Amino acid sequence: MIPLLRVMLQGIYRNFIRIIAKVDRATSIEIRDKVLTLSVPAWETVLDEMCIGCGGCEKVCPTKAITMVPLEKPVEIIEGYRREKVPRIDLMKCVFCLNCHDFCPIFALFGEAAPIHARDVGSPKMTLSEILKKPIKAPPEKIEELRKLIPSEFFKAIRR
Amino acid sequence: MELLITSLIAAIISIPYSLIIPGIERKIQARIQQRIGPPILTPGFWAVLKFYYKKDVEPIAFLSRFYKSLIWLGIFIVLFLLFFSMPSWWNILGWASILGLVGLLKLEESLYVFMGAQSQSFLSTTMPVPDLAKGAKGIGIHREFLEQHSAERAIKMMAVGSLPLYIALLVPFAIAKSAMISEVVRVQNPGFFSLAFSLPSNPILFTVPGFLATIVYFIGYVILLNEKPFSILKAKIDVIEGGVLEYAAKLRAGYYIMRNLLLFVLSSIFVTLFLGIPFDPLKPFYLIFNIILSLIMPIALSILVAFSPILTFRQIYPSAVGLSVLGALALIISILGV
Amino acid sequence: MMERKVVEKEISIGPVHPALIEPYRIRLFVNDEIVEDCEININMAYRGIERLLEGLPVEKALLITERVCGICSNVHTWNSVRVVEAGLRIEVPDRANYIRVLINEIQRIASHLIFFGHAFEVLGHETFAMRSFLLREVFMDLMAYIGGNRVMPAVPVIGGIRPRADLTDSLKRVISERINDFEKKYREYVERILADSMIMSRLTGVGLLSKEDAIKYHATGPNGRASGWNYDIRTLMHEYEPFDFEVIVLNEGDNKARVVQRALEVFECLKIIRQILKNLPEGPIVNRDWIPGKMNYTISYFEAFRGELMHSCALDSQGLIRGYKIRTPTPTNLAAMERACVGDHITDAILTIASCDPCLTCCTRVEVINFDESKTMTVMDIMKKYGRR
Amino acid sequence: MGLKAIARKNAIHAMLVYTGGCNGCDIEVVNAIFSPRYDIEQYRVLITWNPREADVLIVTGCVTWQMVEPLKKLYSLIPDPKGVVAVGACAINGNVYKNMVGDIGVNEEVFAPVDNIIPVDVKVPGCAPRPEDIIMGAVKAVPKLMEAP
Ligand code: SF4
Ligand code: SF4
Ligand code: SF4
Ligand code: SF4
Ligand code: SF4
Ligand code: SF4
Ligand code: SF4
Ligand code: SF4
Repeated sequence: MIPLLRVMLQGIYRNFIRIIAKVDRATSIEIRDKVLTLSVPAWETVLDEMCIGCGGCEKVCPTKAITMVPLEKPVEIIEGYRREKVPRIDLMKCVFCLNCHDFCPIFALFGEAAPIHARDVGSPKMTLSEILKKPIKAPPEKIEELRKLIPSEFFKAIRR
Repeated sequence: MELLITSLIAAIISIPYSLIIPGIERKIQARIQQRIGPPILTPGFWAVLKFYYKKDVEPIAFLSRFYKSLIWLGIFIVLFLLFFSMPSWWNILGWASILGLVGLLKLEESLYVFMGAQSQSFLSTTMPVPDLAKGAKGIGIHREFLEQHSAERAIKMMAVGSLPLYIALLVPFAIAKSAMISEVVRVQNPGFFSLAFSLPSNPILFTVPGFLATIVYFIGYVILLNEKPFSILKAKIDVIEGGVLEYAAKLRAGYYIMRNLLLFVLSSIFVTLFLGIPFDPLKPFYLIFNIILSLIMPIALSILVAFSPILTFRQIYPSAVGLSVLGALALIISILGV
Repeated sequence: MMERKVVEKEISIGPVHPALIEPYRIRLFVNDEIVEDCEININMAYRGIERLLEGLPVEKALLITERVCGICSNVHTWNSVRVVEAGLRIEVPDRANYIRVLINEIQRIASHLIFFGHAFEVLGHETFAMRSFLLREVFMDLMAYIGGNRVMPAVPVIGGIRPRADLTDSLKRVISERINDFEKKYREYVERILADSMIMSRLTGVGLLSKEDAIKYHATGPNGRASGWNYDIRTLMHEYEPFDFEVIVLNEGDNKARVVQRALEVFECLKIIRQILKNLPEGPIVNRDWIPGKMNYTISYFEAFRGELMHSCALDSQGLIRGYKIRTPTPTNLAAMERACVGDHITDAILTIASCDPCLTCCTRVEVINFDESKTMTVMDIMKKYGRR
Repeated sequence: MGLKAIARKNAIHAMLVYTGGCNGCDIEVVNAIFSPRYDIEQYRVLITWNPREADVLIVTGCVTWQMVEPLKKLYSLIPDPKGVVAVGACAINGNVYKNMVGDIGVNEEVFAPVDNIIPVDVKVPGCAPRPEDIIMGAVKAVPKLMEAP
């Protein structure tokens, strides 16, 4: 009986305060502002600064959701290699099959270097040049596939 | 003539005013639920207007004309409820007013039975899923629409649920020892008939039987409005909304008006009967006091709704009986005591 | 054979209905308000998942099995990984196991809180439904921090876990802060529910499921445990060996027991999470030293949030999937609930069905039952025959 | 802006239909409605379960064949003007269920995208979309309602 009474009194007090003074409000004002200005940020899908612009993902996407967008200012990644285009994913067409992620030599789409199965762009802990310095480990078939799909100069860059 | 004018004014004031109440209700609930909640005008006023502007569609109903007319009938009933509690009608109705109140309430309740019997929404039986492929258990059994089940529940609620309200409604009349509303008001607020404004000197609410009756009246109010915890006849989780399921566009606007008006009218009648401040369009001070005090019941209702689950008949029968007993007790005290 | 009762009428609910949300159909055979018999049709979410998996590379299976269910995505991912790991004898580093357990328990809490939300919605109690969804946000956030997505954190991969899901010190601190805060609020919430006599009057004594029935219908998971059946596969799994937790078993078998059982289980989950944060071993998080190849038919049982989950498959020599099978807890749980809701009021029966926490996306796999004709019916045939009336 | 448009902007009734798929979107929609953190009602979107009351139909899931007819019927029962919001990759393009099939080639169980069955006005991508995406999707359907005669 006593605990019941305590719970009740506590509840009455708290809810009274809630009604009168709007305390304890859990609604996120940040989200409210974003929604009201229709500016909820879109999904992050491509790590632009990691991509080497090889275009392999575009070729491999089953639903043709990826287009390569030319960069205004090409970036020189490693001597002799320049990133000229980055992929853009049309989320309306994407089916989250992650084929692109699997084929990307540096996993610049949908996340970090997981063998498969990632969903969101992760926070890369390495810079691109660090990654490129590491020799990639992959089965021979994958390497063959990569060779077919991406331009040879990029291929050399990642095969060093 | 006066009758017509006051009635018209009453309708014009009460309908828009009643449409604000659901917004207030929702806002309070939202605060309890730790969120912002819709703007005050949205759930009532704008919703009604929006439904009004929607394209009309034909409801799927057994007798669709009859089904559609029920809404307008409902609004008229509720408006007459309000009129009957207005001073300008007292003279005409005399002692009939209490009977009128009770009769109209009963009629209002029975509307749900008719609505339920008519409406045939596709949300249950006629949903185009091939479930009969499996239903070996129930071959040939009568398949009922959800709304019809709700109609059956409405009958039960009529039989038992609304009893407390009627008993509570009798208490002020028993205290005033008269069947006339004018007497009830005179007992509480003798100044009403002479002064432009006077606060009630001895409101029934603050007597012992009056207080008990208020509690019973409040619960009866909840029952009559089919609000949680007594919302079994339109419990969202099984019969969805019951008989009103098929009302669309203008008819839905009408349904909103009917429901919100009832919300206001019953609480306005409460203020008239238990506090002695009638809804009188000719006396603005009384009018304003009445409509402000009429917010108390909906506010209490919204708090109750926020904290109660739906009760089934397992709990409704005992609680209705208990409340009726409480109401009867109040009645007895009021007859003996005063 | 049970004797068939005389039934007045049938009330059918679904597949679009506020109490269900998911598409399934409840047919209640009632006399007045009392349910005499009940049939639940669950084939409305059939997507043919097992057939899709046929012939896919095994890593890709994870993507699809995760999408069996959005509530317990992790149990499906984990269990499909376990099958392959068991079949190909892949060692999983300790640290990876710990983190798998962590995300699983986080999702278990989130799932139990959905259960409260759903149960209270079915009770008609909007406020408490909202409170439980608010409490749940803590765990949705944690899943997003760990896995990058609120619904599909996608943590386990074959051989370990995804690098993103590795726990850093700061993440550990965040988790422990959040769960401490959560526990305080949650304790209050549970006390408040148990003190509410109106809610309890709806829950107590309704939807009784005896221990015998629970075992007979194989109502595993919280439903069985709320009926006094002490059965929790976690106690048999080697991943859970390092952790100390209790299996909550209640004997009443009514709706109240099913709610309380889950309410208490959340505390055990918190206990496990704390142990993980304290004892998390250092080391690698993934073992990449394996190649997909021929694998014989392997079965893995797992304690999902709603009961016993079975995944099984075989791989051919190229590492493609052959014969994937998923047997999820809900079909058997629902069968038990068909039994448990008999004899109650309609509104209570729906609560009973909700109280087993049905969740059908996973269990809807078999589609057409063909009574009398030997030829298989096409979609159009069925539509013609049964679709419209 | 006439009274009509203002009224339509200020009260939007949304209804959720779930047509198969994994439940993830479904729960995120429920989160948008029931979690006080997102609280869809503050944007004047009210939730209903009655097609006769609805303005906006939120469709999630990949439309399994048993849900095709109910979905069509439901849509036809909503009085004009009405909008449809397709939530999640399943509803937009069938997600993995339709596009990542193994040996069977074509998955005949899935009738997605929702476009094939009823006209869709707003698409919310993601698997699963965040609740704020869903809310924004519902809000984006409003101009269409407002402009309708
Ligand atoms: S996830 Fe699949 S569908 Fe989406 S962009 Fe990548 S390859 Fe294309
Ligand atoms: S495959 Fe990877 S590196 Fe190549 S273009 Fe696509 S994202 Fe960039
Ligand atoms: S090497 Fe393995 S993990 Fe990497 S993309 Fe190829 S198949 Fe996937
Ligand atoms: S295989 Fe399926 S049908 Fe057979 S006993 Fe098991 S659950 Fe039942
Ligand atoms: S039944 Fe289960 S899975 Fe389905 S909506 Fe409810 S809680 Fe979620
Ligand atoms: S019953 Fe199935 S779909 Fe539901 S939560 Fe469990 S495994 Fe997931
Ligand atoms: S239930 Fe039967 S038909 Fe359906 S996927 Fe499984 S094995 Fe195939
Ligand atoms: S889009 Fe993704 S989360 Fe949504 S229902 Fe489909 S599989 Fe589930």
